[in-house]
Amino acid sequence: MLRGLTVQVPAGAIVCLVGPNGAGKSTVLKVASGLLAPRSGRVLVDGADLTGHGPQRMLAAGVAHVLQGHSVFREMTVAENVLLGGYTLRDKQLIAERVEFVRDLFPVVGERWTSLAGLLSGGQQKQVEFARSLMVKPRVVLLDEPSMGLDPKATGVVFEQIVRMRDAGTAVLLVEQNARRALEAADTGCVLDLGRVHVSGPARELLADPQLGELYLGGRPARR
Amino acid sequence: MPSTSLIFQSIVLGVLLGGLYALLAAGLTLYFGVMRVVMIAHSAFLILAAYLAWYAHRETGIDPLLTLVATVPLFFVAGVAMQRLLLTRLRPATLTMMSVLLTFSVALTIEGLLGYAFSGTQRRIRLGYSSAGFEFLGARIAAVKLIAFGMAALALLGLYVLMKHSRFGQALRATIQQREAAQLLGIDTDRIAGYGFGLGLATAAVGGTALALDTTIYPSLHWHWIGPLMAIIVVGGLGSVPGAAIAAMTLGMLQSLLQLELSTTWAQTVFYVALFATLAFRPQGFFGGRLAQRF
Amino acid sequence: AGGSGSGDSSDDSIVIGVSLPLTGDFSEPGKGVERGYKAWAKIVNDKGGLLGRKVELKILDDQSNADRVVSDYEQLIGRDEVDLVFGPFSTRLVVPSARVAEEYGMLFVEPAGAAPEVFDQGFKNLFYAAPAVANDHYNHLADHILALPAGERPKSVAYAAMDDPFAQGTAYGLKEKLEKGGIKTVVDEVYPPNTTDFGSIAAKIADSKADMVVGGSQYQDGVNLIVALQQLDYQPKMAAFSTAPTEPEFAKAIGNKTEGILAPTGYTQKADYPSNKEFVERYTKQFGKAPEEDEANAYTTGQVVAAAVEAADCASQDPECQSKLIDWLRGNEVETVVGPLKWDDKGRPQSAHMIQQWIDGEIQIVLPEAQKEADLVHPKPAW
Amino acid sequence: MSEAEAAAETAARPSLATVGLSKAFGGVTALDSATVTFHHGKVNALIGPNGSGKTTFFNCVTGMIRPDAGRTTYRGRDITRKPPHRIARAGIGRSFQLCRVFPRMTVLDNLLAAVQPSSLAGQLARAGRREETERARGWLSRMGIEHLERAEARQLSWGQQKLLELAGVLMSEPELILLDEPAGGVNPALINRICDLVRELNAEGRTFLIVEHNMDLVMSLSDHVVVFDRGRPIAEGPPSVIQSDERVLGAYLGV
Amino acid sequence: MRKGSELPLRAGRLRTSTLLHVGALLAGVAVALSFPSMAPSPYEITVGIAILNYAVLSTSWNFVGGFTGYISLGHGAFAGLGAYGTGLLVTKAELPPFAALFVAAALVAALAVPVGYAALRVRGASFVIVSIALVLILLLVFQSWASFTGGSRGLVVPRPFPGMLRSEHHRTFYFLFAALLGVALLTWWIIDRSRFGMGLKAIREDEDKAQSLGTPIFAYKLVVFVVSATFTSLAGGLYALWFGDLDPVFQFSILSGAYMVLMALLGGVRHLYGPLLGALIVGYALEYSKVEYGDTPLHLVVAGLLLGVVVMFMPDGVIPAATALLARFRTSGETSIREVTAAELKERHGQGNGTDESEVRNSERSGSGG
Ligand SMILES: Nc1ncnc2c1ncn2[C@@H]1O[C@H](COP(=O)(O)OP(=O)(O)OP(=O)(O)O)[C@@H](O)[C@H]1O
Ligand SMILES: Nc1ncnc2c1ncn2[C@@H]1O[C@H](COP(=O)(O)OP(=O)(O)OP(=O)(O)O)[C@@H](O)[C@H]1O
Ligand SMILES: [Mg+2]
Ligand SMILES: [Mg+2]
Repeated sequence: MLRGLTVQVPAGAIVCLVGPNGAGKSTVLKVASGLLAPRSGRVLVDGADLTGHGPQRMLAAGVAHVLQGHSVFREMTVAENVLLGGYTLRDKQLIAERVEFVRDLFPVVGERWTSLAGLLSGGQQKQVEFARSLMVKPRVVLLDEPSMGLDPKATGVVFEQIVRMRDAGTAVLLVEQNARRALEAADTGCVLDLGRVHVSGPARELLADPQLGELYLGGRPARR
Repeated sequence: MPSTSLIFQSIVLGVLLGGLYALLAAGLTLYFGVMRVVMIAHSAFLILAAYLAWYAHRETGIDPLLTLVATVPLFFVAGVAMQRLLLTRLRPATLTMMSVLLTFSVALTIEGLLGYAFSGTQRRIRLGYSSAGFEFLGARIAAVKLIAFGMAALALLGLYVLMKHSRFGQALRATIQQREAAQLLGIDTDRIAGYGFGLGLATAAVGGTALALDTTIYPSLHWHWIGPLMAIIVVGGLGSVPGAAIAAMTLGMLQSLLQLELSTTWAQTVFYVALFATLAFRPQGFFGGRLAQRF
Repeated sequence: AGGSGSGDSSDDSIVIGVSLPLTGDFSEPGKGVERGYKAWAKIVNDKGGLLGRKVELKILDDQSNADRVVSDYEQLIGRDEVDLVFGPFSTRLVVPSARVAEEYGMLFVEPAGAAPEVFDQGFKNLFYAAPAVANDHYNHLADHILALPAGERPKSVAYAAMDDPFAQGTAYGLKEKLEKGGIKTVVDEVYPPNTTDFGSIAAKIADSKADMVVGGSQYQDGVNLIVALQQLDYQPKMAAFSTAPTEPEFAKAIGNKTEGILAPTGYTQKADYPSNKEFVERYTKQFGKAPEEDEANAYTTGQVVAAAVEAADCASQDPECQSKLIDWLRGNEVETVVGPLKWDDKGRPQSAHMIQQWIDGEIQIVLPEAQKEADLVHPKPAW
Repeated sequence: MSEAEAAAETAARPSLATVGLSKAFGGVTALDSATVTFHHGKVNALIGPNGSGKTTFFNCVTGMIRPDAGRTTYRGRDITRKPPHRIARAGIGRSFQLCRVFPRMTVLDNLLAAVQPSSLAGQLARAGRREETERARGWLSRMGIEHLERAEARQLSWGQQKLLELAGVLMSEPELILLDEPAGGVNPALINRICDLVRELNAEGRTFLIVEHNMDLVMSLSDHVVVFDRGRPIAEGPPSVIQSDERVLGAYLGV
Repeated sequence: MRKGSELPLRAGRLRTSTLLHVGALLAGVAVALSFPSMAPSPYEITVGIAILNYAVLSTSWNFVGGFTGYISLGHGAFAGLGAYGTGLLVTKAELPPFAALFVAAALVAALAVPVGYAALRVRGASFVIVSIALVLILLLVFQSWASFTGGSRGLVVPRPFPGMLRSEHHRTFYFLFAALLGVALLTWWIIDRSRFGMGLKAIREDEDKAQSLGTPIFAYKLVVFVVSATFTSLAGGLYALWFGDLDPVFQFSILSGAYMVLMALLGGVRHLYGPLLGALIVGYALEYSKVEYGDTPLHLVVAGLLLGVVVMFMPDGVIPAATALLARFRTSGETSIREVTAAELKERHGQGNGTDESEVRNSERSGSGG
């Protein structure tokens, strides 16, 4: 699906991938986190070649990935979901701290702590998922449409959090259909089409380009 | 009207039988509730374990309980292999239905091979203590039945603790529900799913050995077991280990008590009556199983 | 096609078709019957065959399945055009296959369909090659019990029988006679053939404290029932089980606690009928062990058919020949390894079974008086 | 009566209305005696924070779950405890938040499966007769996916599946169309196409009820907005009014 | 097939393919009907009857399995009920044999309603369990209720044509089975192309979705379940009249249900002739394995392995696998149609659709695995 593409994500920066449905954005992320093996090409983390390694190894190298769509463990409680986010952590103290942190961030997580995650509303599940991914502090985080299904408030929290992560030195690779919003937060933008990088450059420049706007970002819908 | 002593005797027998049902049903619940696999071959493996115990005993004279040392790890490995080589290759969308057929085919194969190796004759382990028993509050308890019950109870307890209170249990459930997401959390999903299946088969090894202590075995015996076991897990609420255990005990006891008045055959229908009643009135099962309708 | 013949297969030989359960539920006795047939064929051929022609067996496997057994005989008679047929094993398979033979007009001598309903079907071509039908197996025992002085006679009996026409027939034959003699039935249990846990049945029997227990059993269920009764420490004054106690494995299977167990049998290796000596000797040479009842019944089948063939001087599917064979058997007695046999108009043999008992670790004939090797021990010692 | 007046008249007719609709799951109150009315011939929007009961509202209205209390009427007829297929046949079509198509059927069959015959003869009549197929093709081409008619639905991308689902809903010719997050995860260019389509269909006389978090879309498309919070409506009105409503700002937009 | 017919481009090829299809059908029917007169002995006819019986059974099974995707492992129960129903009606109620056959089928249909009610309320796994339970419970009942059913002594069903020669009897039943198969296939075909069938297929894919589109899913499932049970019971009843001896162990056997599944799945559950083809293959394989490995239980292993292979490697059956293979040899006409259209479309819509071709081409790879 992907054809000779290079995406670089510097530490402490947000890179935003945009592009039409089926362009291959999710595929890029899956290759980067080790879920898929590339047919050719390489995946480098901090200069180390980790091509072809599975997600476990990638996670150990500091790469975290939040999947597109819904991937909560539906038949486990919210608590179990969040705690599984810290599966690789051994330090009880640290786990407790992180749990406190995500419960603060997303009130719904605390409110529905003991209910089955599959019974939450679409947006609530998404929040649980994001909370789960915040249990560890990765060095690189891959986010696939984090705002899908979220209400504006939660979207705000998520973007705020993304920026905060960037400021703490994490590299963020973001895929968003809410492209304008995402590019506003991002440092670098990257337009993907048919498995190729179409254009890439500073996010603000992409936003300003009228042609790209029409093709990929959608002109603002006209008022009636 | 049966005498009180007979009723008490029946209750004791019912409890002993229910224990074995509970262990076996727990294994099925594990595949079923946790992995969405309908494991028709569970009871075939049960019979296989019983045959191995019988064979080892016949050839070397060792106590069947000692064969557990070999059969439990063996079955565990077989379970891992079965999950890794067969079940993972089914399409997730049709996993439940296709796993029925796949495990059914495994059951047929096991039955056929057992028949080939040991013929269709009924077999029974000849133990020095097989007719030994002792008095308990006026009822008589056969030593072998008590041993079988003890094994079942221990295995069941172990399984419960492992599933509920270990990281493994959680990782296993996560793996089954959202494999990719679980991988991304650092869970080695292949290994975990394999272990889960292995664990289920290991319970079949324990159950089979317990079974071999006191009953006859023959290759097609597994059909005789699969019906009641399936009924138990539905009544108990698909996916609920405690539910299955309670249902197993209740139905085992009922069966035993019904045999006082009815023939053994009619008494066995209690499982199916309970099954149909459950589905007609409470499809999610009587104990737990909140998401049962999803299966 | 799966046929296993003995002797050369010249065009001239008499081909005999058989279907047997070599796999499936009845495979163990089925193989016994197969050995009996093979032994018969070998002995006949060694002596120069039947009517000067070699006999050749064509044996198909019916997988213990009624569909199969019918299609097997269909194949044997219709396609393979065998000259004669022998019966299969087990009552369940005898009835359907006898019908095929009947509709093709063939003689049908069978070694295993002992249950009463086999003879109620109105078959004109069927003959059971054993001393007695199932319900008569315990006749000698019933007579003996009813002749006991009132004080020694058991007052209550518990029956447990497998839901199988043959096994149940044996127990119920005895039950009928004892009830008529005024002996009370306190437990009457029927269990399906695939029962593996006898705890509850045994509990009922033990609780009834019956003086006598009668098991209408095949092999393994009999063993299970006895073990379950022993687990409950039930000690009857008399215990009779069909089939199981006469099997060679029996004593070991129940841990040698066999004392006093009774069983009917239609055959004993020790019987001094002339053909039996030859049979036991040559069978033992061929298979390395002595023949059991199944083998003997199969051999008897062969003897019966052979007698008819010699008398009618023909062996082919030709309807005239077959009806000659049938007619001859209807009116004549045949000397066999289980004694002289003759049949009523429904094909029922007219003799009785012997009764054996485990005494001092050995099974011995105790009834009828004429053939007994030891005296019947009553009441039975604890097991 | 002038044409404009007649139009106004029809437009003011209530289409879907609920009175005191309530639903609790265990301890969670998803709908709390919600009383709302949506009018005929309009594009209505239903917004609210995550977990405010929008999807549950859809499920109750379409009969997928049974409300604990309250009544639903559709064009004056009570549809409260009717089974889902009856409600669908009464003229209410819906899409799902996580888009649902028949994955192993072709795109064309996906639409043909949406045709609901009423008579027994109709049931046994051949599926996919010319006029039906033509109609299905018509919808596909309006969605711009007619070239995919022989592909299996699972082969489509997320956005195309959204369009296919919508086409399926339309094929069953509902009068009232409930859409749950039609724009979620869809590329902005496709969102525009969906918007155009909604307007077109609305002009043809169909009523819409759309749940959406994309405020641009809601504000530009809808005539009437209802805001849910904790299972009950807290505000309603035209988009411009809603946008500046304080309760809405507080509860939903998080400003 | 049908979809092809709407493409003017292919109309010519279609007409020849329809002709071919009809020709093949007629040839098949001719071979099937002339088989009894060509068979060297009555035995071959009985093999033919057995295979026809399998074909009717698996086609009947396919009403539920193929359309709705519900896998019933216990369909043997309905065959057994049909057989016993017919037998009992003949022996106890003294109905004429063929009246008994249809009355029994009607009774089974009536019984299928409550069974379906319990079984179809639950999806997937529970349905399979119910279906298995149904066979096992009926086995118990028919074994235990000996006073009525004959128990394990079996039940003898009198010949429907007394006095008829055995070979003539076989011949007659061969044609009766063939006729039943014809009716079953015709019914399946009618449903397959009907809107009812379309609704059932939608149910197979996604029940909630189908329901939200207005399909009365429960009624649909129940109706097709009853139709399936009825045909199965007719097959069972006809078998009883032909064969004459019934035994609960063989009538209510899980294995017979499993064979139905195996045959249908092997041939292809989405195809009219799938089960028939499967029955030919499995019926022949069973006969073959009996002949080759007659004195071992390896026929179970053969069946088991065959089922396993089918499930693992061709879950859609032989017919689709063969079609796919054929399609590879043909010119790439079919895919090009789509791509050309896609290209045109790109022009028409200008933007946003640049990725269509790749989306169509990709298909089955599942996303997981590294
Ligand atoms: N498992 C798979 N097997 C085959 N094709 C796949 C698979 N996963 C994705 N594809 C195809 O690869 C292409 C890229 O998919 P991808 O999911 O990366 O797109 P995307 O840019 O994330 O689109 P969207 O915005 O709809 O999420 C699409 O055409 C898709 O259909
Ligand atoms: N089946 C259920 N069992 C238990 N609780 C449920 C169930 N369905 C929904 N809920 C709860 O009801 C509430 C309302 O859910 P609903 O899905 O209607 O929200 P929503 O408005 O659609 O939210 P979103 O915008 O996130 O999709 C939530 O708190 C949810 O957890
Ligand atoms: Mg994507
Ligand atoms: Mg929602």
